[in-house]
Amino acid sequence: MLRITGGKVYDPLHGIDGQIRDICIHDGKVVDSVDGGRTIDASGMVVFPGGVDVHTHVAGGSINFARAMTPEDHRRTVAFIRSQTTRSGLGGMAPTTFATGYLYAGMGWTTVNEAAVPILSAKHTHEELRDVPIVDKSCCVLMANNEILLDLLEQGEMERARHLVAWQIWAAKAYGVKAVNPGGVAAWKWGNDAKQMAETVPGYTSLTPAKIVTGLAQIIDELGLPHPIHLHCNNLGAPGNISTTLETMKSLDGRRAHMAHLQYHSYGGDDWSTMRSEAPAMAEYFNQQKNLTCDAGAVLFGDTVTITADGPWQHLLYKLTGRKWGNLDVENETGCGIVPYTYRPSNLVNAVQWAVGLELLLLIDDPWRIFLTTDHPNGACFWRYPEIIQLLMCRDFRQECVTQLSEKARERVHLPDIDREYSRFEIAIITSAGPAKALGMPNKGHLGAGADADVVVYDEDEDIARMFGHPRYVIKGGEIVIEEGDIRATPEGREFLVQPSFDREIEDFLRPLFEETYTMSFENYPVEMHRIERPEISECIDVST
Amino acid sequence: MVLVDIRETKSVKASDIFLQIRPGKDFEVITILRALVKEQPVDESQVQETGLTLEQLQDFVDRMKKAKFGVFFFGMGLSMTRGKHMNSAALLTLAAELNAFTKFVAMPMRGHGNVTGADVIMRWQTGYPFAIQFGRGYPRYNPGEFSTVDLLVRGDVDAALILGADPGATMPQPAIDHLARIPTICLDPKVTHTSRLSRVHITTAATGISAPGTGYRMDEVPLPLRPALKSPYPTDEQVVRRIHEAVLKKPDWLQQGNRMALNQV
Amino acid sequence: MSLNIVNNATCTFCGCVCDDIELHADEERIIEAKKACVLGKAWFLNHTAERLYPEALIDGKEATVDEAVEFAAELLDAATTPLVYGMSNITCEAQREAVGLAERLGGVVDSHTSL
Amino acid sequence: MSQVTLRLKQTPDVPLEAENITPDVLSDLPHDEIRALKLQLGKRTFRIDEFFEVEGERSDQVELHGDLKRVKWLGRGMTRGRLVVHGDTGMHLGALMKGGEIDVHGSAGDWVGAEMKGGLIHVRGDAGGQVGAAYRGATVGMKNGTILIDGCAGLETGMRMKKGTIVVGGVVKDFGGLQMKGGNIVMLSGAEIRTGAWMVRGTIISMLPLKLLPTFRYSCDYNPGFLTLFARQLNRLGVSLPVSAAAGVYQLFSGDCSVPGKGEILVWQPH
Amino acid sequence: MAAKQFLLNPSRTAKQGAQINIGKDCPEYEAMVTTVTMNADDMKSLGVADGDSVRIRTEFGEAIFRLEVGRVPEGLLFVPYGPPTCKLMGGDTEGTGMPLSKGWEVEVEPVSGDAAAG
Repeated sequence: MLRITGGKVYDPLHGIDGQIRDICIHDGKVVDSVDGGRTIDASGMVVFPGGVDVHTHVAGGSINFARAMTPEDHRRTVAFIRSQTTRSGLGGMAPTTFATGYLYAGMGWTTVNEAAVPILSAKHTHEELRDVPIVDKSCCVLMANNEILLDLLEQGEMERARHLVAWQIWAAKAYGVKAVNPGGVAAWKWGNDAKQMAETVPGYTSLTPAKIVTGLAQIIDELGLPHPIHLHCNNLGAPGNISTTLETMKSLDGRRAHMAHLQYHSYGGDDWSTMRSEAPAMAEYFNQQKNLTCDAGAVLFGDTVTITADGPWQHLLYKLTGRKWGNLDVENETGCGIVPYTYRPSNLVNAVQWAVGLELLLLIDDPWRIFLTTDHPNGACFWRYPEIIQLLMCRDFRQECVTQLSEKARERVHLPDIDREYSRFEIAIITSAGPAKALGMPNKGHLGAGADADVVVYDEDEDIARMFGHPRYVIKGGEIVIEEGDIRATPEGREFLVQPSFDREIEDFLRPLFEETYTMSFENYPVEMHRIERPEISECIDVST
Repeated sequence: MVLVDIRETKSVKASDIFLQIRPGKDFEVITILRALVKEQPVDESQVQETGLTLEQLQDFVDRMKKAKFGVFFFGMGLSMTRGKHMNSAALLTLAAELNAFTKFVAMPMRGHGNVTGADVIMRWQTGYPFAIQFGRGYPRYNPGEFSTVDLLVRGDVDAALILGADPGATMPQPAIDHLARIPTICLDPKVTHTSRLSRVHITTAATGISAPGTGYRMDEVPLPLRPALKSPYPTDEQVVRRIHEAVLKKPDWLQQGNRMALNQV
Repeated sequence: MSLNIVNNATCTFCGCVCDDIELHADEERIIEAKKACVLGKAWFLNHTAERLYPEALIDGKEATVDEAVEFAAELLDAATTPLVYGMSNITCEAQREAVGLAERLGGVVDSHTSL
Repeated sequence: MSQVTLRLKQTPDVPLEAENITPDVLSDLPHDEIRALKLQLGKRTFRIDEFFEVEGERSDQVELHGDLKRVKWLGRGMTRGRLVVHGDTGMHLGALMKGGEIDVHGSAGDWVGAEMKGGLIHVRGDAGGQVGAAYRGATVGMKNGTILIDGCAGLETGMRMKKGTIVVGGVVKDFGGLQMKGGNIVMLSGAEIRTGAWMVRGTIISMLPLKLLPTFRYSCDYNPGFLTLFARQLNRLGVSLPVSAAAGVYQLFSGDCSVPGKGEILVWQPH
Repeated sequence: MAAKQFLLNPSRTAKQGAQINIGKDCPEYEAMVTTVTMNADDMKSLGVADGDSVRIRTEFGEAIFRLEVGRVPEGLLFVPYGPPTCKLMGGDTEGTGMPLSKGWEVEVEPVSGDAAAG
């Protein structure tokens, strides 16, 4: 039992905007009142619901490949020294699993959604997630380049496709479905890409990226997944790609979708030298599309390592940077590329990218539909979120940062003209309440009775980045995990899954196709339940209305 | 299929082209290929020392560029001969560079059943794939410094726990001699050469035969193990956990307090 | 006696890790390993559930697992830089334990990648 | 002249990590605090005086005596002063060094002056592998400074170095100047094989003929102008480089064209 | 008789791989890991025949092997890894972590029957 008294509470779901409230906790949940137990006097402090990361890459084959590729970064970063209660670890661009849990919890984030999991190596992802302590987890399975599914979509066999998608979600023990560069990654297996929404994907006769997107979005709505299609559009990172992104949004035709790392998809210009921000046009369109949510995928200047299932883009980035490059193909399902990268304010393209992320966050008017992410580790590492919060809350600081950009870059962006400053209430929405809602997790992102007792207590501090980077207390599931900057407990997190219904006969269809093309036994393909740490199966919902 | 080796092996029958190179010329051959891929000139007189002609190598490059999807498989003949990791690096670089023309990948042929699992797990837990030292309470990595043969030959370790390996029958003699000098503990389904130079041997169930769990294929795909037998012996997992639990009961050598090392050594 | 048949068994002898092996086993040994290669067959057919070896040896003398575990812990804890080596022919579950143990021991952990 | 003298009392059983033994750390400390400085032996920490006899205090002139083959990280990251070693040293001698001077009357282990940024290291015996190199994964090795090895040097000497000078008196093993990006390596007794492999820029000068990779091209014979200046610099360090056209000429090879790179290898041809 | 220079390549074979599962404490394994394959012409010039014993020496150690004629290139020897090759292998990895495990420069010297037995 625990009571947090006297704090200024920010609970956007219940419209609480800095009023003094007590938060009572019993048995891991927020309750109306408790008798006895510890009391935390939060007078003069700020109380938030635990952070929720809607899109991050913290576990699985690709981030683990990135770890292997960056020993030089591990050496220069902060090291976690083992203690009697904590494991050792390394922070940096691609933190180790234990460090990932400590770093997220250390800044008050208590739920993370691993955004890209191939079924074939989903066992790996879940094993790694088990070693990410403290936070609750979920993951999205990659689907938009799965060749068996693409064949069905091309043939218009929607019902069978729906059973297949449901089967695959359960096989991967996933929570949602991620589509990455629909059709493009499949084409990359032959060295090609798919850039136009209405053009046939190489290797198919009529299938287009648009058909993949709409087909999947429809199936996901029919299945009633709590989280809509998690969409990484085609043509990521390319100048002028706003047209592809808008086309994608239009093709959804009112269906639910979450647009991942929108920053990377909102560029104008014809080539690298003319690339510019199209954040205002994107925001203007997006503001009207109530069916959509998005996350920022914001960029911060500095070193990072980029990892994405978007193989063709990563090969291009490797050619542009001449740095290290790793590529993984995952049989018929997907692939991924890994390239270490440094974002520099002096670089025109990087400057535009930096501005676009912030511009989207500032120009999209409904904070319930855009969330704070950096597409970790692509735009920046997740442990730099407090820096973005500072940029959003403080116009003067932002303008000071703009002066780092070259004259030329400043002409390509709109940030200098934007005066909006986020309130704490809005920050609580984009870091917690909003993403929890978009993920369809009713017990996350708020502090009402029945919510999971994930609570962050900050000291008030004029230095916004310091305030949000160093919470005084972090409570996870009712347990104090961080106190005065020290890790006090490292409980295992839970994992959220969904189990959409499907016809078992789909296995009869799938098995021969699988056995013909895959290199493993069909029986060994699905993830067994015992691999999931503290599973919690979420209900599917009715989205027909 | 193109086979490259220093002698005719049984695989020659299965291959379309056999390139027999001279021993120890791997790095030279691959470096020439890298140059030819980029249409850079090479010194023809020196090419002959590889055992191949420029025509053969040029033909090889042309075929690779024309392939729709190429794969290099490589093994110990590359990584354990003169040049070692640089030979492997050369091949990986060649594969990367061929992607400017077509799709090409490279895959190491791993000898041991779950060496990939060890790589993968050490990476996610420590950031590094092997040769990791925890003496300062956090992971540090340096092959050549913290790798087993170096540690044993130089006498840099003062006890050893050997899990599912028989270094007593495979390592250089000076390394074996050091294992015999220090307290060595060995877990294996059989009594091995290493068991005989160990102070402690514990017999364990055989992986995947009588011990359940997971193994990683060399392309990093995890697979479940389905044991067919029930062993009278405990599994490695159980024994290591019990040793760990016994160690945890002893006073901790690490001074509590520092959680973070801001400057690593 | 009825045979225990295991389908889609996984062979961990070499890095290919084939997972389509059909095993036929009695109580003590695998009689048949269908679809396994020559190496896989040797692997499956020569590891049995028989008690062929003592459960533990200390300085060459038979001992119980309890005694061996205690003594092993003592030796490893007393060392300044203990080495945990091998790792490649054990399960991932055992590997995870081993990395944790090496960390607690303040030693070195290394696999067959280095030889 | 005040100086701090450390004499090794006993050879450690396993390597001793002594990153605290640098002029920077010792120069401001009184005698008893020097004695109490920490050394790392495997997982345990010890006081310096448990392994060394300590004389003197507060000096950036440091002298070490004994067989220090198992002592690692001497002079790590030092910025000033002088470290003289009478005996062999272990790995990472002067790694990440920024300034000052190290003089070893003996041999040194692997990674001498790895990723150093300035200063001078003189090893009078042999050195191990990776002299002035980049650590695993890093794209840049030595960034500046000078390393003199009187004896032989091991594998990958000057790997990915960007600037600075390495002079090796004895034979350099395989991959000297591997992936070099700049700077100079002087090989007074030549090298084994694969010299300059994958070099992008920089200069390797050899006094003896080299077995080069087929991806290096002979360009011309000449006596480059910059060598006169460079030889004068080296002369101050006690290294003489022939520059007289009367005595001979340098063969210039360029490569490594597999990268393709613009590195230069100069091989001395006496008349 | 004079010693001759060869390049020795320890390697793995399918037979040896199978045998290590059966057991290493038996004559079959012993025979495998002490059998070196040599080209027929090399045998002639060394003055030895199939089945003869030779002493193989590196700068690190020596061991006795039995010769077997095989289709291998001139100047090269092949042998499955095992305890005898351990004796020939140097431990210095030169900072790479990997000892040189193939392509050793060795001296091969015929031995008489008595020495072979010893």
